[in-house]
Amino acid sequence: MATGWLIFIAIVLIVVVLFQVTRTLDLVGQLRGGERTTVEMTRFHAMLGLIFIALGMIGFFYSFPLFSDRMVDKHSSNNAIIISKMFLITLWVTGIVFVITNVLLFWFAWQFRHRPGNEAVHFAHSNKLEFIWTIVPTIVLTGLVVFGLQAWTEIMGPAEEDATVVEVTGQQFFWSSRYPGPDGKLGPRDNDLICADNPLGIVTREWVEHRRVTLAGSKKLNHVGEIEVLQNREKEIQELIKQYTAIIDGSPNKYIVAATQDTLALIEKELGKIPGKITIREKALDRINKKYTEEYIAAHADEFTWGYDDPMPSEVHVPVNKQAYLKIMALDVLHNFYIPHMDVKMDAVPGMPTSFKFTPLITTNDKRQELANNPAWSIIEEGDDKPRYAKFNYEVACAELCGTGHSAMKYTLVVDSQEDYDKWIAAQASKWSQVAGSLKLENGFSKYAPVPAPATPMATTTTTPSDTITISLK
Amino acid sequence: MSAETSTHAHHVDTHAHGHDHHDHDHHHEPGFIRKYIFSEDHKTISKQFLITGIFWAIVGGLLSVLFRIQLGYPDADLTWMKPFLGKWISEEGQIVPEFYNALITMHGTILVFFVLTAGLSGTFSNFLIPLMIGARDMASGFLNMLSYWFFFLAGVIMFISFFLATGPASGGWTAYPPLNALHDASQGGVLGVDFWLVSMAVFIVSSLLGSLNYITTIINLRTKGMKMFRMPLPIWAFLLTAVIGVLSFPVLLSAAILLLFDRNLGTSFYLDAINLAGEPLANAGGSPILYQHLFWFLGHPEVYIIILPAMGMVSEILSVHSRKPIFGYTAMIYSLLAITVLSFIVWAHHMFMTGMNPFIGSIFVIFTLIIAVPSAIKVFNWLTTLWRGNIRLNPPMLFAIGFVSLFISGGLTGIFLGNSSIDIRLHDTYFVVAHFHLVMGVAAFFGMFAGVYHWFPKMFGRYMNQTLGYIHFWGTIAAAYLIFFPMHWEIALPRRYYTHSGFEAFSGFEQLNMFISTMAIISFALQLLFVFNFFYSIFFGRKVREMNPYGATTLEWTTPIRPGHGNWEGDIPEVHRWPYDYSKHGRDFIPQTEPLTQYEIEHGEHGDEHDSDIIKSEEHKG
Amino acid sequence: MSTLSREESKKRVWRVCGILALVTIVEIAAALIHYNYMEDSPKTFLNILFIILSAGKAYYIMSEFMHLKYELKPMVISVLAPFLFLIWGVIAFLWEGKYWLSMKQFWDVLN
Amino acid sequence: MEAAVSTTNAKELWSGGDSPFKVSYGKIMMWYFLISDTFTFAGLLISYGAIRSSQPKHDETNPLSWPDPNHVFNAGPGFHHAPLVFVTFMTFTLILSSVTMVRAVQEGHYMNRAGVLKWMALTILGGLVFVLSQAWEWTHLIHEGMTPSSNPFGAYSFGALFFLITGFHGFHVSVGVLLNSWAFIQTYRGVFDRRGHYEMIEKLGLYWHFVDLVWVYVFLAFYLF
Repeated sequence: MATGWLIFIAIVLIVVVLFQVTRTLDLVGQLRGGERTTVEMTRFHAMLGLIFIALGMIGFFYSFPLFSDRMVDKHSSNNAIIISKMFLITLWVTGIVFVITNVLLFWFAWQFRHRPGNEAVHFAHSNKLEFIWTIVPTIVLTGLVVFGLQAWTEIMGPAEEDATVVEVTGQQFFWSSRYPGPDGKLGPRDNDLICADNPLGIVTREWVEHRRVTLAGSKKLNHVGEIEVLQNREKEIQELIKQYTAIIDGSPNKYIVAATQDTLALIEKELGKIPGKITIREKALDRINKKYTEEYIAAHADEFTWGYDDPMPSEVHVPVNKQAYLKIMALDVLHNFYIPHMDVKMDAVPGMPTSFKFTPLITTNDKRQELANNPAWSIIEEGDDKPRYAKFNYEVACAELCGTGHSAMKYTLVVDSQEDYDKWIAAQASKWSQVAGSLKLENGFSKYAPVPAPATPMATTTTTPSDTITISLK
Repeated sequence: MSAETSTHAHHVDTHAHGHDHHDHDHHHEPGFIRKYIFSEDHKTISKQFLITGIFWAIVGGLLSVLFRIQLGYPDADLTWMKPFLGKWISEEGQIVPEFYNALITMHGTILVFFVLTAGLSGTFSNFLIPLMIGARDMASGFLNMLSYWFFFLAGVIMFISFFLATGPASGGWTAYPPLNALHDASQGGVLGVDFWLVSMAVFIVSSLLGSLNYITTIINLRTKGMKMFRMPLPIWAFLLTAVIGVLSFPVLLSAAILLLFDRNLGTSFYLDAINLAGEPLANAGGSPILYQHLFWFLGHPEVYIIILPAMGMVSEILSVHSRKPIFGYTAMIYSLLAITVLSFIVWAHHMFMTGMNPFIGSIFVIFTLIIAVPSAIKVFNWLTTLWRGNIRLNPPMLFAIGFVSLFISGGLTGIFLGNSSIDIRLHDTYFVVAHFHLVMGVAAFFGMFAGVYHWFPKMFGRYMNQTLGYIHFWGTIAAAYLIFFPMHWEIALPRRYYTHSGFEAFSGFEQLNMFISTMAIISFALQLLFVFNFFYSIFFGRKVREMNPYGATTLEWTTPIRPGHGNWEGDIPEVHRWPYDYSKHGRDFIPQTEPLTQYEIEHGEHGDEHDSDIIKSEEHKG
Repeated sequence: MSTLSREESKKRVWRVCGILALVTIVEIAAALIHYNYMEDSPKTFLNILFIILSAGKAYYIMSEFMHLKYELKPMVISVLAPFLFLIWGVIAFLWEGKYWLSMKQFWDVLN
Repeated sequence: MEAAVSTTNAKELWSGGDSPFKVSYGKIMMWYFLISDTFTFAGLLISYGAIRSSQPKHDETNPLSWPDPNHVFNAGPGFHHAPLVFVTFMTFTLILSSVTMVRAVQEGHYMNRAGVLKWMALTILGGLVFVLSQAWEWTHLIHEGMTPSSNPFGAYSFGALFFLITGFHGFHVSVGVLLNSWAFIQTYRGVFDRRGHYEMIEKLGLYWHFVDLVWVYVFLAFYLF
């Protein structure tokens, strides 16, 4: 601590001395006459300006290649190629302007500095000049707009018919994905049907039934519904409050009283939230009952079967050289499905599916081979058995602030060759179609059927946000 | 002439002349409270804005230092901060992620609204408008005072939110729903966002009162001869800034009202189909994208609210200190106007990747890139102003030149971002952070510094320490470039990340981040030098002894060295020419108050492109 | 009211009042006729009519009641010009709303 | 004076030392405040437009489609099944109170205190009737089950938007009534007579007509479309 104070005092002293020096400089300047000082100061700082811009430009040209290989992947997807081209064009245009104007700025400051014999010229305007620098930027920008919009339409335009459709869903703080099963159709989803067993709210006859039972309960299945659980909890808390109040009123020990009051405050807070939770569930049940009538289900009989065979793997696979079409959804807040290598970036919006398409051009394996040539990637890190490149994967991140765990929303994209992909998707389909079978239960309630755990990080759903982050980051 | 007309006209007259009577009422010396605290004098209010702005700039800067420590030195042991920050520092001595989010949110909010809107426009609009157009004070001194105190109140509310158990708003300065609409989605969302929204609403009232005053004053209270096209450029900039403020802030107000309703009254304007951590919500039918549209309908004009005053002041300072008329005065005004108009129709370029209609997006691309044209005109005009000038490089001039440089560097990257296809790569990455910090953060700060150094003698009757000013300038411009230029290389690195360590794709930037953080800390320390210089000079700076130390043409330099209430002791001076007659007819400068001579042609009267030639021939005659 | 006498301006006020009342009655009547007799036909044409009539009402309120008609031209322009900013706003917002619906319907078969 | 105004050329008006609009600063401020307020309302109404166009169009079979105003607003105090009648009454109240306000402003020009008092009183009365009518309508609709978070007539957002926008408008009317009452008292006390002009009444008049103007669009959005 003592050294800390010493350092602090030293800094203060240095600052004081420096300040006294600057004050003296100012005063001396005044004594020697303002004009002479102005000329000298102007010369000095104009020179500094020249040095500054020279160093700046050297820094610019030096550091640019230094980082360019780290910047982005320029060829792993069609988007990356298109955007890199646009980027390069814009970089040239702006780069030239950047260098010229900045250099001129500091050079003028030097060249036309105040000094004996230099006189300013009353040059207030020139229509010709102003016309030139209105029209030239306009033309250049028009070019950029035209190229830019061409690229934009290409990237955002309608997807191809045979594109691989993948549905990805973001929630705090992980991604999950779903594929259309062998029938080639993604089952519909409904927010009201979301529950622990059906985390995405897939709509099938059974899941509708299941949700009815989880909400309202069922005497036949001896299952207590969520609404009733909450009502019971409410009664329980009211009972607890009575007990605690009795303790507070009766106990002579002030520490016990204080502790009990704290607990009381907590459970009263919980009690306050229960009616709202009950209302929400009653409303959901009401909507489910209203919407999924027998006639409705009969009218949409087909759609109700689409969800049976949809695999929900724990990572995204897409075949190489074929367009992938992402349907992007969110359950709670905004997220953004971001694949840096592929230049894929699109918000996930609760309540409105968005979409984005891209064509991966290099498989994960080929990319690893490509990286093997890079010395930075061929090292074997401590405690590892394989070199860095062998563990390379295309990563998915979240690019829209979504809360505490925003920086931990990592997911994996695997680009397969067509054969690998076919094998993989077939395996997934067979694995998940069993699930579909298990859902078709006669009593319409699958709670006790072997529903496989959904995509890995689901376990964290029940923890509070602040817990999640410590788990996932440390 | 009907009786009605005469009464009607009569009102106008009473009010037009009202201001000449104004100062008669104030001959008695007001008490301390009326003079310095609840003052209605525009100069005092402007100083109040400036000092409050400086306070908020220190707070906002400090927050950025904290989160830069997390980014640059993630392993640093900050246990010693525990006494101040409590649970926001983890047991391992690191900033916790929730606090990191709160830091970036508050940093953005404070700097955008409290420092660069209120602190910049509030200070200089208040100070310069009456002085430069020749008015005794603002149109309504009372509303002007209220404007400051609403700003103060907004600040108090925001400041209180730091001390909430669950912390201040932590969902980003843009406060996007649903993250900021839900009480349970983040800790800041529990109560912090409510404080944030209320504070913003109060701030909007303040901004509105201020802006109405600025506009009305400029329209109605110009002194005799002060035509619109004889107004100095800062006044044009303040006028248009105020216009933008009056028209765009209300839209933020409606967005904030809707968000407050969603948070507290169970409505669903921005919410639809939400299931938060397994808990279903009853909301249905809204759209989060709606908020973004409303927000950016304000938010984009807001960046021009920040940068226009700086542009105006820089134009003035460049002209004064290069002893040359600003080049293309009319073009400067029209480009300001063009920027103002365009600022209202480009908002969605912040939203290309948010799920909005890509076709509408492409229309926004076209509008957005058009803005580059007036901006380019301004830059070229500034450069030409320097060309063949007689440049005095004192701190205000250096900061003005620095502004131009930063505006170029930061503005050019806007061409990348405005192009929707490139924005796919750049959206929400450090490239964006670098862009807007250079172009509207640091550049606006440079405009502000230039203004403070330039008009400090008028504000306080003393000079700031020049040597400290030089150190401040070179340190700041170097630090600013060293912070934000390398940030462009972090092109694919997503912003608002507590740590990038979880991703292979984002690795390799640790050293760069450390470098940037170090520079940020140095740059913050340098600003304290300015703060010291500012307050020290108010009391102990070298006294101003001449009325017009810079040899400037504008009206504020015709007032006494320390102007009292009412600004001019005698009559308000009359104006006879435009404000940029420097180095004309062999004279260093001709004040605006000097009548035109017989042979002289006023600038802009003939619209001839050989203006300079004519003047040369005039010179030969003379 | 630079050109109107006291009596004239009084008369004018009541005339504008009559116009506003009449337009409101026309609007209500149109809405009710549509509701009672032709509910199945689309409302598009009627909505356009409503917009035009409302704009008419707004014109009378601003020009006569708010006295704008009698102000100098620059004043009128400065008041009306800002509304131009809203045009693109209205177009973009409504267009967006339609797009959100279309996206929902595109992806969600049950909607 | 009239001659002076007409001969002054527009350029000279702008050359300083005078109001180029021949309007006092107070009125200019009020005008620009109203433009600003228009943008607040515009923000709300544009949001209404965006949300509405993102919901399914009115459709008897879809309980979540946009409701038909004729179904929602079909009651008044003492009567039912009479679509839009009550709101017509409200609209007329507002128009009439606008007219009385203009009359008050006109009397103010002639420094006629009794006239101003009479017409201001009627304006305040009109405002009060309007606010009370709105209160009745709100109570009725809440009774029917329409709240900010639910709507038995169709799309949820309808209820929320209705309460928000009419509430914001009603708030403006209430503020107007308060300000008018204050001005009424000031007039009664002869403050404006002593001041020599009734400009305050003019400014309040602008505000009051603006409230009427906004109602035109609220009416259009919720009751007609």
